[in-house]
Amino acid sequence: MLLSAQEWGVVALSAKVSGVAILGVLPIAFALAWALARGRFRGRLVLDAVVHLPLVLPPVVIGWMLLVAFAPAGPVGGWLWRTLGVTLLFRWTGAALAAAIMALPLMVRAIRLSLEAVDPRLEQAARTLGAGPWATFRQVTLPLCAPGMLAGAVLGFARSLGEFGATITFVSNIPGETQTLPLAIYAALQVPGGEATVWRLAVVAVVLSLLALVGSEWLARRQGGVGLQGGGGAHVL
Amino acid sequence: MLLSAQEWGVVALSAKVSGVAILGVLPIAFALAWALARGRFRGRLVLDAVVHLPLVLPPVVIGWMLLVAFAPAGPVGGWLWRTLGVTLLFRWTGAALAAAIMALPLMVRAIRLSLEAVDPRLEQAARTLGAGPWATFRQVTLPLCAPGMLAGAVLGFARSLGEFGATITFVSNIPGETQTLPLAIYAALQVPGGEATVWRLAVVAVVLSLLALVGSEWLARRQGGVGLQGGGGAHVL
Amino acid sequence: MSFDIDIVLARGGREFAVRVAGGPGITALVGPSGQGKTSTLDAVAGLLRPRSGRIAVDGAVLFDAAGGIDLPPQVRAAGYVFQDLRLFPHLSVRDNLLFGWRHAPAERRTLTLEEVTGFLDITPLLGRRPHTLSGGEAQRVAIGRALLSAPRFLLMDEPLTALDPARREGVIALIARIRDAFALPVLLVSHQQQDVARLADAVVEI
Amino acid sequence: MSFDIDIVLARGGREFAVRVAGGPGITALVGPSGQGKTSTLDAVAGLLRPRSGRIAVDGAVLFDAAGGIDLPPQVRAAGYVFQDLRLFPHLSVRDNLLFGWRHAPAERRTLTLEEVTGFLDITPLLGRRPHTLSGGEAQRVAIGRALLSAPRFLLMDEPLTALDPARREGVIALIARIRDAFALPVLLVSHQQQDVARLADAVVEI
Amino acid sequence: AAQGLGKGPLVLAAASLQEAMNAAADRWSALGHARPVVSFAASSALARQIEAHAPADLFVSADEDWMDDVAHAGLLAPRTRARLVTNALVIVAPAGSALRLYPAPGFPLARALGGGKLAMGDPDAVPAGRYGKAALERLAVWSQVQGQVARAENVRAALALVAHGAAPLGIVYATDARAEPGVRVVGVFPAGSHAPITYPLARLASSTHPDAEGFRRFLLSGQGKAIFRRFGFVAH
Ligand SMILES: Nc1ncnc2c1ncn2[C@@H]1O[C@H](COP(=O)(O)OP(=O)(O)OP(=O)(O)O)[C@@H](O)[C@H]1O
Ligand SMILES: Nc1ncnc2c1ncn2[C@@H]1O[C@H](COP(=O)(O)OP(=O)(O)OP(=O)(O)O)[C@@H](O)[C@H]1O
Ligand SMILES: [Mg+2]
Ligand SMILES: [Mg+2]
Repeated sequence: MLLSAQEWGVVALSAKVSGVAILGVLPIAFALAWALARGRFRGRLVLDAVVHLPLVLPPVVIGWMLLVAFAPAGPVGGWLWRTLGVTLLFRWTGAALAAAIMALPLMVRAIRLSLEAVDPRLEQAARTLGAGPWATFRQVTLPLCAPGMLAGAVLGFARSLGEFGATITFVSNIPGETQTLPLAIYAALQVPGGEATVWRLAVVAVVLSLLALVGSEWLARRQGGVGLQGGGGAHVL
Repeated sequence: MLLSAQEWGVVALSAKVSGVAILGVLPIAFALAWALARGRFRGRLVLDAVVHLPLVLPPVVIGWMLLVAFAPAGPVGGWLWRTLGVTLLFRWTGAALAAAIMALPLMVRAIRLSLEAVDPRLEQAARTLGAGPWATFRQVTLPLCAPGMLAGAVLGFARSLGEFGATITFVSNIPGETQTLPLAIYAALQVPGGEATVWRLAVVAVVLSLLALVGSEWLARRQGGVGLQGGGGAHVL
Repeated sequence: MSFDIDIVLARGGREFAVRVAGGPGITALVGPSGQGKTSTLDAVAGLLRPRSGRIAVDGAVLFDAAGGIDLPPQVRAAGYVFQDLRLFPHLSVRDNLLFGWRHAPAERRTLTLEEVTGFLDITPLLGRRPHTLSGGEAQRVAIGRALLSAPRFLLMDEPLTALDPARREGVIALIARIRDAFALPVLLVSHQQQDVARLADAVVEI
Repeated sequence: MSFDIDIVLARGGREFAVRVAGGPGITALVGPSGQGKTSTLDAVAGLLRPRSGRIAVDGAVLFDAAGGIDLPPQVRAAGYVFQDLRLFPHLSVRDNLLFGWRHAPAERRTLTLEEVTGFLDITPLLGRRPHTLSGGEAQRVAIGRALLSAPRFLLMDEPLTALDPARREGVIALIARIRDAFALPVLLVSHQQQDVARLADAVVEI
Repeated sequence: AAQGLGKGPLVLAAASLQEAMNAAADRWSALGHARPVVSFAASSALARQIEAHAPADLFVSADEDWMDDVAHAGLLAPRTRARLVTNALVIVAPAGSALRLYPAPGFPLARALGGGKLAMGDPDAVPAGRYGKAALERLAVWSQVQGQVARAENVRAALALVAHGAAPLGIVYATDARAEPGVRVVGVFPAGSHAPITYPLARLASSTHPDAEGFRRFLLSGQGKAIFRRFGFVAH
């Protein structure tokens, strides 16, 4: 299957946007999952609902909210512009932000599921062995959550690759800057007889996600199924 | 916040479509999660990729594929029509199908994550206690997966509520039949000055998903944290 | 002969040849740590398929590599007290205890929940979840669950380790009673020489 | 006095008043199942906050409800062998053993990995994951992990239950040696009267 | 503002103009200019981006309403708004159809549908749908077919519904029907049956690209309009 140079550019941009989005949002997703799984504060349910927002609302609405917030005159956009001289509007960074936000709920849920399965007795054991809360988190909790983080990252990456509505609404459809695969597919759909291009680009998207899947399986295997499987999530005996 | 009678109809339809979609797809998602978590067949990775498709491809493309497949002249649609006299086109059932397909990957991942955390030693114990494979599945594996099923159902429900692209492409936007919340929101967004309606409907969508969240938290609590937490996913001692 | 075992097991890259020819009653399986005692019990229960050989209990063949026989675990009806207990975390103590009982055919049920919980002193725990039990409490629940499953024979992997002396006496008496009353063959793994001496009708070194 | 404990514990809706005034050396904590032995060890390790009272080890106050003192577990430096072992499933045996060692200040490290694995006979297991260990193997790894964590005192909750007689001897000798060589106070929970008799310098009934 | 993107001026254009606008951009660059960067999306999305002060140079809307909206916000460069092209509205059927319709007051659209769906852009949202509804109202057939309308997200989606046999008839722009092999035009709405379907063009107040005005004029020139005519648009 041959792609034109311009199409390769689209693929590279998509991979960049999705990759940056997932890597950037992973720590945030983890922090949110942590708060939802372990926190016992008031407003937990509200936070949970907010995290789900990007799923519940049509992407176009999310894109529009981003546009309003990040416009030069908007609350966040204005601040970013004044303090850092940066704008996300019509930029690939904005596309990454949109992708990250759309992927966030999926990642939070997956990580939270793993986090809730971590046996607190193992964390206690780490504490008696001289590890403070932070070391316990890094050396016990985090690795035991690896399956959820990996699942979340794969899910989020796939979701980012397919993100369309929020992206086109927020950062428009600018070739070379914000035209990711779904936007290119949309463009092809607008042209009579564009179906062949649609198929070609769709296959590329699928191949990209397949690569991510293979990578994640490889990572999972390398960790030797830290998973809870076998290890029992707990302790031997 | 007051809604018009017509808007209430949209809300009821959205709830129906999402509810039916999730309940209908849950067993399928479970079966797929099972195959991916436990199966060791060739083509596992391909199946995994296929399950992720609805995430990776822009929703419009999925809707378009559904249209091609379920059109009266299409392979599935033609068969359905000839044998059962049923068509999904322009029907709320078609909207539910689109929602189910879009929710599928999220549900499969969540369930799979839980399934992989089930300690096989507990299943072995059930076998020695006289439970056959099916009884073991129903009485041990399934309840131990409850957190993942619940998380998957909530995630899927939220995703269904927000589903737009595939739905409008597949079953179009027919008030009273296929016009779910996102479609109504989209319509409002297209008209200059429609922002107030957008906000009102968005709030309704959020409230609906909040109800689902509260319900899931309540269910989770009622099960007394079957979760792996504490129970260690394994065995006491 | 109650237990008639002659198998080769493979676990973790090592092979263990195990031969047990127990008389009637309680057969103790002793030997150093890591020599395949638990693996043997797993094989008898149907959880670990031997490389080769034959397993029969009370004349019934459970496994025979040559004859192509390999009964599934739920048919073998072992009352297995696991070394790692394996209580079901999602079930109350009561439902743990009744798990096997509910799967057993009514005519084979010889003990009642009340008898077993009374003997094992766990009646007050019935409503609890396993993760709230102390070590000795959990061990007694695991014993009770195996006894209530209407087993054809018992596999007990160090079932007394977490029990205080008084309760240990009680459980030992209970096991002896069950062996005598129902003629149930028992394969017992234990590192405690005095327990072995008091209970075992035959001792097999592994 | 090595252990100076006078606390009220609350667990599962019940209250336990515990009083331990151990002499130097090994203090055995004995008593019926479910009476709060493990809970007491948890309190000394800093994992369970007592309702009230005071805990001091070797004169250092770890907890004092009245004085508002409650040292976090990682500062108390207990070498805790858990009744349920709690090996880290994601780490190899080697990394399990070195987990506490790596967190210990260099000057407090008195034993080496080689010494401990040699004594406990677990050197061949270093590359394995915990879920592949037999019961006795896992228990020895848990003991080794506690010993290597450069503890100020040891809390051992039935540390010998899964060990065969020969290894039991070895571990008993090792514990006695450590007590003597490093003047380490040990709080030992055991249901085995002969172990208590051989090891304990003082016995506390709970 | 748009120079940051590297090349020519940034043009925000309605998605239905894609082919023609790309051809125009190619021609312009063949004339020795940096090729304009064109972002195609729904007019509503583009108008909102402009209203959020996104930095762009030209805006081509698929209807006057969104251009009005932007104009009211004071975001157009003075005296740069102009009508680029117009379009016609047609009725299409699957390619195999032998039907022939003459949209006139009371024409037998309901009978031609025979219980099937009439695919068109959402009359409440999509410009093509609004024009279609207006035309059917003017011809007094809207009330008969109203219940059979399948509202699509955009014209292309309506076209796909007809091309795949999901709907026996659809109302789309002439330009869309032209190149789709799956459909046949079976009727053309008379120009008087709906408001003119116009694509207004304007330069934005925030435009800073030196080529922006040049490209705008090129589009409106005879040479530019000829390109659009090639793709079925009407331009005088
Ligand atoms: N999953 C596994 N992978 C690798 N090795 C294993 C696995 N399970 C068990 N083993 C090894 O097999 C050997 C036999 O184990 P088994 O549990 O049968 O010993 P055991 O006689 O019951 O010992 P113990 O008295 O310590 O419980 C041990 O050396 C153990 O390390
Ligand atoms: N999480 C919990 N919820 C409720 N009850 C608990 C919980 N943990 C422990 N208990 C109860 O507290 C009591 C004391 O438990 P503990 O583990 O300290 O006993 P123990 O003396 O160590 O017993 P054993 O010798 O059986 O190990 C027990 O009756 C136990 O059932
Ligand atoms: Mg064993
Ligand atoms: Mg205890």
